[in-house]
Amino acid sequence: MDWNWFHRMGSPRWFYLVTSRWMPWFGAATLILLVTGLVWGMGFAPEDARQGNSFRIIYLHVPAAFLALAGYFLMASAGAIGLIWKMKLSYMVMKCAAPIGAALTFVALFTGAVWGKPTWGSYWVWDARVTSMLILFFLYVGVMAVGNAFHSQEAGNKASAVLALVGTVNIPIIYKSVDWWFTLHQPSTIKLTSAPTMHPDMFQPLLVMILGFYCFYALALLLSVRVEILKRERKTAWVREIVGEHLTLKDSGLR
Amino acid sequence: MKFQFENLPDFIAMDGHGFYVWAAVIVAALISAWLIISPLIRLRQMLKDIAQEVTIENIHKSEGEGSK
Amino acid sequence: MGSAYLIRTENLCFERDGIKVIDRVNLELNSGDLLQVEGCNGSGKTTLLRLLTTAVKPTSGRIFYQGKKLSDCRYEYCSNIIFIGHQIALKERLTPVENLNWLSPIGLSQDSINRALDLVGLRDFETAPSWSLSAGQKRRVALARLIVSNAKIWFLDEPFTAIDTQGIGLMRQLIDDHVSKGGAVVFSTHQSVDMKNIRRYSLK
Amino acid sequence: MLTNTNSGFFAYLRRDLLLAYRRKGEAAGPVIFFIMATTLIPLGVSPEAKSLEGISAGIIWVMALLATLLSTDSLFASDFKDGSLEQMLIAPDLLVMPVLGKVVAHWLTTGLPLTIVSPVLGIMLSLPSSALSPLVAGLAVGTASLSLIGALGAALTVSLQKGGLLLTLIVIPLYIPVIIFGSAMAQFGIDGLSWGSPLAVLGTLLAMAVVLCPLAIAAILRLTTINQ
Repeated sequence: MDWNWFHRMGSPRWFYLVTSRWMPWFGAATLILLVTGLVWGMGFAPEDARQGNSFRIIYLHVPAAFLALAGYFLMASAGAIGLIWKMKLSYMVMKCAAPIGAALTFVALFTGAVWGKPTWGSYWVWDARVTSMLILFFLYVGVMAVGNAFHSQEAGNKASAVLALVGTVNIPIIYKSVDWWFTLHQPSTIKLTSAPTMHPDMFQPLLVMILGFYCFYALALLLSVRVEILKRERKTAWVREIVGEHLTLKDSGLR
Repeated sequence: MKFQFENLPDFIAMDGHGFYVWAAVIVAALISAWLIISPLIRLRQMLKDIAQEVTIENIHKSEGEGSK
Repeated sequence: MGSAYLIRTENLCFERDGIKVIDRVNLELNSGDLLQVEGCNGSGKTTLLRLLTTAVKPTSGRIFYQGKKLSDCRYEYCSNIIFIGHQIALKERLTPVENLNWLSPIGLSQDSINRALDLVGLRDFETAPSWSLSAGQKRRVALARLIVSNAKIWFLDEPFTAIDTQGIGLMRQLIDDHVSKGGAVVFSTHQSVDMKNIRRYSLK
Repeated sequence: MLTNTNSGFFAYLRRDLLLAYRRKGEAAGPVIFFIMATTLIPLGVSPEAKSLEGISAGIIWVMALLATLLSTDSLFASDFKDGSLEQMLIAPDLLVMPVLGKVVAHWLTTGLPLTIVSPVLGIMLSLPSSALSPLVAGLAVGTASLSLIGALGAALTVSLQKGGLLLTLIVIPLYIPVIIFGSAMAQFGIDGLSWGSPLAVLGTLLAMAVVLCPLAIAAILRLTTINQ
């Protein structure tokens, strides 16, 4: 395995320069995907027989829930890479992934609660998936709190990396025990509709939205990691050079 | 695959469920927008700070040469 | 004992938040050596001692014990060192006897503890809880710990602070005996100390 | 190598038990909190047996969890302050053993007394007698994993002055599987079902915690305390 590209990929400068090139295209692709998915889901997909139009919230709830969970695992693996190979960049990715993941978990929670009102008559129902989502939100908040609790940034990174790993081990346990607990108390009521058993016309926009959300997550993460890189590498020459370029562009009124 | 609603008001009302659907859409849109905008704001602020640092250092350097 | 040094470090570095606290330190220590690590406050004296006692992992560089890499012989190395830091790991609610018993890795006979406490002048404080001792007396319990320990290498962080003149005399004598018997002592202090065949390593 | 009983697991177990014995008042803290907090429920909710019956097992479990949480942050704090944590880090044998010794000592001084007291509280909250033995069995196994997971949070926040709130924030999500299966045991007892299966799940949770938590704690202590 040629380790060279792995360590080269780890250098913040290389990461910053490479991402600068795709940023605009990536942003445009994300926007197109999200808009088409939303319009398609809200306007063109047929309504659900039982739930009527409130079912359309699935086009926001399911992608956000997907990303909330995937984001946690991405954050934990970035932390693990940081711990094992002591890569500063992967710590930065972990640090920026936490708030984005927490925000998406909150979106999933809010849309799940709003969806509960027309379906079950109350905003908060202890449905298995909504409860697990709430616990995931607490895990995110825990990781973020530990990250900023230490005076030295390094200790904070290591501590939150270990906590994220501990969380990853616990997520399947928590999800399974919440599911089991849910069947114990309310076996009859329906869970939020699971995606695959849906009518193709309903399912296609969902796929577009999920893809759109993945691109959106990557975009938001790249943007905040780039800021973190500039903040950490402010003393280096290449950052000074970039700042210089940025200033001359601004002075000449181009930017 | 055709537009499910006759006209715009019907589309907004979504026969009764419109409030919930649009509330979810608006909140999701606001939070997502914030996730993109806040790093951009921080980026501009960061560039300004670094630029300021550079200018301060240059001044010190030039004073250093001047007084040598 | 082979030709290798007791302890040898190879450009040892330690970085905390981008600041190089320890930058490429190379030092050797042989048995019978007395090494004083000097430097102003915050120059990394305590961090260097923590690196040498494996309490903290270095960012880069290696430490060798009798020619072998430390990571290969950690058990043997750690059974042979003793570290007395600023805080002397004294449990306030335990008596000096219990503290000594708990702190030493090998089982201690009752009379060796009594002899040590007698030597440091804490004979009649054996059963008193440690919180009732004065700061100087607590440091003397640390001295007693050195007496009863069979460790070959001593790491002492600021051994001469918060201790009265008689205590300092006792400490110097202990260090001299240990060094003459073939042990090695590394201690950090910012005051200047003159003892026979002392070697100094200054940290910027 | 004969496990010399003076370093590692036994030394720290004996030392911590001795420390707890020296300050008996402090060691009784969690039990007193457990009793007082549980007596609040009939005052807050309703004294009639009929309404208490359904929730009593869950209440006892929640209070036991909070009582354990109360005493976890002092697990490493005193060692960090007086420097004995540093001696633990440079001890020759594995850091996992002293950590395990301390956690077992913590369980003996908090988890066990809570389990012993819980039947008394069960009667106070008019817990059906069929739920008594599953409650005690569940608490005995459950509080052990609560101590282990709590120690994990304590290790993370040991070098912080005001780590208490952060400890709660970190640890409570990880406690959730234990409390779900623990209170389910008593519920199964009340419904007359055999409470063996949730006990088995609690056992696996404990087995995982015993294996994984000390490793994580040792890693955390090495990584974050000294260069905080």
